[in-house]
Amino acid sequence: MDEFIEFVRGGPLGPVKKWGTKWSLWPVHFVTACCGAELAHAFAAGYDGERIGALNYGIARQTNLIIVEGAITRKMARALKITWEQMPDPKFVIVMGACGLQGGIFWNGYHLVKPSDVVPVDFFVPGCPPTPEALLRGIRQLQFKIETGEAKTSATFPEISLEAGRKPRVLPRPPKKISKAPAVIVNAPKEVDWEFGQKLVEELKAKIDAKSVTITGKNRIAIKVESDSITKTAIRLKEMGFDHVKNVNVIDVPNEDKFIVEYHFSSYSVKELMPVIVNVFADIPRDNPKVKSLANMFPSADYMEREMCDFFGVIFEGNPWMGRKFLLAPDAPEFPLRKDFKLEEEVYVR
Amino acid sequence: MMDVINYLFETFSSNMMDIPLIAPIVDFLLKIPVINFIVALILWKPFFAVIIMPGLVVLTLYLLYVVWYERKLTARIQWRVGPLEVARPIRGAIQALADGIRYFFQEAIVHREAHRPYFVQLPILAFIPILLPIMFIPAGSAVGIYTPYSIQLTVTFIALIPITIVAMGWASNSRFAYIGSVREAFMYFAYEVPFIIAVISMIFLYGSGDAYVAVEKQSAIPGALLNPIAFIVYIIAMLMATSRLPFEIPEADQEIAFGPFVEYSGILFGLAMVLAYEKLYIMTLLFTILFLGGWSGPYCPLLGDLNGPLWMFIKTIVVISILVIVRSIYARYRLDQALRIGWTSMLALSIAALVVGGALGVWLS
Amino acid sequence: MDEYVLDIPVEPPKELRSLFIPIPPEYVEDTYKSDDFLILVGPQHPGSGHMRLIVRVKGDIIQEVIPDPGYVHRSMEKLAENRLYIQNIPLVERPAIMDAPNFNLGYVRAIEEALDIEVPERAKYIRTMLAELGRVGTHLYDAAILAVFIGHTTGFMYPFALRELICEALVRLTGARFTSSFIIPGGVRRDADESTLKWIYDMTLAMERRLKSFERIFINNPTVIARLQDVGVLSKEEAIKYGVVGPFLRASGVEYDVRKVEPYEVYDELVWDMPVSDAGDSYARFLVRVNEIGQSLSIIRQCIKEMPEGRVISEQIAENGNDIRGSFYDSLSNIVLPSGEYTTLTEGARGTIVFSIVSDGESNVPYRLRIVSPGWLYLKGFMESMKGERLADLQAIYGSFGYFPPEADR
Amino acid sequence: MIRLSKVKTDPVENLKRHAEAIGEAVKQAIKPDRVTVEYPRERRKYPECFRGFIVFDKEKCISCFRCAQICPANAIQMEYFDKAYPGIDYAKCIFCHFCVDSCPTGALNTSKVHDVAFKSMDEMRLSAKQITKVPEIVREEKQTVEYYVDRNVWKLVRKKELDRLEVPPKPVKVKERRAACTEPESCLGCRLCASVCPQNAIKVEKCEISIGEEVTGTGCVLQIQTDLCTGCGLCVRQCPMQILTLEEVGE
Repeated sequence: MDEFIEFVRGGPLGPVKKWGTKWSLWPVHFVTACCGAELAHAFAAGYDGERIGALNYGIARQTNLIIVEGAITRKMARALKITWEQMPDPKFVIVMGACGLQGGIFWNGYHLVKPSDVVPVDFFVPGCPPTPEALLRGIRQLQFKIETGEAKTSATFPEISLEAGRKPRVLPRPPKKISKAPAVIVNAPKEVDWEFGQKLVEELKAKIDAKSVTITGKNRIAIKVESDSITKTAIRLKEMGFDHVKNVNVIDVPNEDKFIVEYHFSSYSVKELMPVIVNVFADIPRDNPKVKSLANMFPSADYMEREMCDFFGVIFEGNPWMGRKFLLAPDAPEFPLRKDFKLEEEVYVR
Repeated sequence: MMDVINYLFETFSSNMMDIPLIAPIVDFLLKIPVINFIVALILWKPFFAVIIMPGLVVLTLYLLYVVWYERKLTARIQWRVGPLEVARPIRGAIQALADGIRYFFQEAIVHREAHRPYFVQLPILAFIPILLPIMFIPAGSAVGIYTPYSIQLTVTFIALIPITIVAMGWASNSRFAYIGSVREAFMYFAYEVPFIIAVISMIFLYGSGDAYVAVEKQSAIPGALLNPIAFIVYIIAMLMATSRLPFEIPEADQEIAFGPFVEYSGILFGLAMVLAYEKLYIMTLLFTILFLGGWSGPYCPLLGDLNGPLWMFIKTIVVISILVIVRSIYARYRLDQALRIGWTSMLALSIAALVVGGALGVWLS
Repeated sequence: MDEYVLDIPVEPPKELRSLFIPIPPEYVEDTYKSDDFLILVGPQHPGSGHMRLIVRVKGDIIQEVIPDPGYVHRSMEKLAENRLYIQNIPLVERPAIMDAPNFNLGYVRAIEEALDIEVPERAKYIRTMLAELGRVGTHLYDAAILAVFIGHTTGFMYPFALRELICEALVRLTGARFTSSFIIPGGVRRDADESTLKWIYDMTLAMERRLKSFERIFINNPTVIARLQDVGVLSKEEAIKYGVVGPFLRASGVEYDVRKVEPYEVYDELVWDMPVSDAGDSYARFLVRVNEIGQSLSIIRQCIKEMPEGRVISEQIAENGNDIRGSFYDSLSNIVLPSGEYTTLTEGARGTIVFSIVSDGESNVPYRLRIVSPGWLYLKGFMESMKGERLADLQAIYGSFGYFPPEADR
Repeated sequence: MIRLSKVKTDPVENLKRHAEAIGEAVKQAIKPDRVTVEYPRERRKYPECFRGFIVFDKEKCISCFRCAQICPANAIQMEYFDKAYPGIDYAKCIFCHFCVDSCPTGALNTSKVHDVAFKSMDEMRLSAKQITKVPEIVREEKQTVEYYVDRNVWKLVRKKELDRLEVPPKPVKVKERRAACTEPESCLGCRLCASVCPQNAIKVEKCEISIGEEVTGTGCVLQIQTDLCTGCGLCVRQCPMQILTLEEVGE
């Protein structure tokens, strides 16, 4: 069998095979991230990759090129590997976009994998996203590679001579200033000219057993409640016409040993309440982060509660998905958005 | 031994295509031993019909042409260029060849879950119902096997093709292949009845299932004008049968990832993928005979017997070239909608066509 | 007819027990016992980008769809806590790069709200124009994806060709085809010159002409209408309950558009209408967006016509009026927001974008940046609308929602 | 408000729509409105503000680290030669050009190069030595294409000329600045400013601090040599007491 393969590769049919492969590089439809938009441009009317024989097509079995479009996450890496293994030989990989190279803007993200660690890569196309021309250039270079058997970078960078110097003892300070003991105030009051808001605050104060009701800006109201009375507050708000949850948020405050759980309520059905966002928040202890879920009452909060559980490990009691990873990969780090999970810091000097 | 060869040679040379244009060359070649046998075989009418024209050779050329032409026309409508750089002077006309070569040399994977023998055999087996009808479809004087039931026989063999596709889906043993097979089977139900009724209406009209009779009857007015309802039904049924858009339901790459062909790769996929085009070819041959006067056309004395096949081929190519435009016009219908179209409007139309065909047939005879 | 249930011990396929399929094994067993079929659509599937849908079908009818998002979760919120406010601008654009100006605008507005920065009029007009260009681009993108999902390749090519015009406009304005990072706290990075504005003005008209072709071949195509109408219906009550946003909410009959209810930039000074439909089906969702394209093009033209002269960046930020070049670092690197939470709503192309910045008042990085993208908000409604439809409709509904996983996963 | 309602789908309407769609396709098939840029053979002309590969002018650089510190992707890292010069890692660069806009002297400039394919990621990590000129790329094009629109048409205009990929540097409107000490008495004498200064323009000298006539202790005095100072502001950012500023010079 090996002899046969060797014959096909190097025998008299070799050039025919090379020619066929060169002009028929079909990328598999494997959209991995946002660079897919530029990939579509490269194969749509504007640039038309079909001109040079590349037709974006179906699935792995019938194609011979994977274009990795940007970020490969821990979850997607597995799919990339499977796609690569499903693909018949000869097969090629082009990685486009900074995210797929060294991570680009997500270089220190906790959920990213380098595609070059997963599959062998033939060409890298920089950019965020790369222009369609750049992608087509990648395909062109791949064609040259198939033809000549030698990969070539499509640019040369003229070099000037410079003498290497010494790194000084003191390096410039990084620009980031991060407070050691942050004071996180969610309901910082703000003076605004908002008559309806005053009325609304009075109404809320009367109806809800809240610790405080503050106007934090035009159309923004923050209500501080006890953690066990979030459900009660939500029922009251629903009666008032706040019919959906726009945002579920958790803020980790390790130096005060608490999580702040926020629900942003808003309304679609009552015209006056449409622009208003009511932020109902409560402090919960960091060592036992549990709060009642609102997913039954507000289905719009369901997925965001699952997400927050992934990120912070806050248990929303009553949500059926607690304890199972939803957004994160099974092998992702635990509770990555907690402040004690540190990311790699920037380096400014080589 | 020599007797057998001589006998065969006699048989072949007695029933040869008479083409005045190449007659001197043929005459010269016939004098050379061994080669004369081959030449006689090639020009032997049944062999010529099945292997050369409108059979295998032309079918291959047609495939290369239609794949390129379809991509090029689609590209033209879509404000772009289509295959080009592979051969710029001839507008990329050999793109399909490049793709074919690539498929041929690519690894053909048989996955673990597949039913190995059938998985490998079926794309090749599927050629049988493709080639069989060609044997019975006459093209002028070139005919594989003459029978007065050629139209019926062709329709029967066409009906066999979906079975091979369903079997491919079964052998693939994958989720999407399974759904694709079921869809293929359903589509089969959607078009087969109106299609057969439309053909029967034309048989009624001509009073015979003999292609020669059908072509003869169309010498004044083509069948398309005699029975336009059957004409429309046939076209729609043809689109459904060859899973062209808007009825590309069994393959539906965005929904079920090429359905029955999802696991095929390399040359096996290449074979499976051209099935639909081959089917289109066969059905268009029949279409030409039934509705467009078959091989009749201006007679060129230089071509002699080649006139018939050539005209038939030209008509077929023209029809297909017009038909492939639907790919860039329509979206894909849903399965239930296609079935509804098949069993309501198309069935009604086909029955109307049957009535028209019957009435005309009685009147004509 | 009676239904018979055969009590055959069913062995669910091995691949469904993997750790990577986020459904409990009991669910799989239950499905196989009750004669249903589990189909995994994605992540590598011609009709689904970057996410997996676990579809439970009975025959051809979808019983339930469980989303498995996160294939493009790029840890944006965590990264934002580690970067300067200004460095987060490219970051917040990345969820939906075709809609980058709207995301950019939402984030920058949150900063401006905190710092009480008054943005010059001209900058506001440029920003509005950019946001609308992004909206048109995104709607075209979604229309293209919808088209290819229901098998209409011409419907895919035309909008992408038109998107080239949007990209060219963005290149001429900002220098980048997609991710412009052009809107900065206090204004925009550069002034737009007269010839560019004229080019964009002409472009909108040329685009409208070309859109007619698209309308004839795709929007009014009977096969398209057959595929989309009465499919994936979300009633008004359901849409509100599931918190659907943007054009998908308006397609269900709710008159909600952030640009109308809480106008920002110059939207209240311009004349435009909000398309609303009562049907709530896939075709209504598509038509609403098609109409929005027309409105947006008109807004762009009005912006260009009424654009006043003047600075494009606030005096509070930079001294150079028309170009931040040279003083970008000095003016913007050390932004510190006062302590508090700042939430802005922005009407992105696919719906409401919520940016919520929590600042501790001392750091020049956000303490917490919460991005809720429209995709994430309407995911629930999207999943619910597929119940009871046919399997082939999954792609039609997917396309009609224009669901873009990178946007939802962030 | 525009109220949309359901579309009618009666057979007559449908036939009309079929005819429209087919008519449009046939029209395009006969006279196509092509808009394809045939890239390897022709190149689209981008405006001068296009954000492409970055070109670095060594002479103008003052080693201020602004580009490295503003880079959202940390793609720019400084390398020490005679001074610190930026090296760009294109495997991380997102082409936001925050660095170009941050550069107070205009040492960084854009170019129209954007279509490069690399065979390995090591090659993408460019040092300051390699980015001083516009990279020489493989160019197969014969002509340049531009998008032309007027109120009716959108078409491609092809010109038989090659586009220049370098962009002439634009002057930066930032006034020249020098470091200055605002509160000399608060100086700790930590010498961080002196050691971080790329020009060695800051000298810290010990001196005696006296209130009235009584000597109370020793302190430090900063001597900033204005002729050497480039106004990079590193000392200003380094100073733990924040007593240094950049002052505008002269006219």
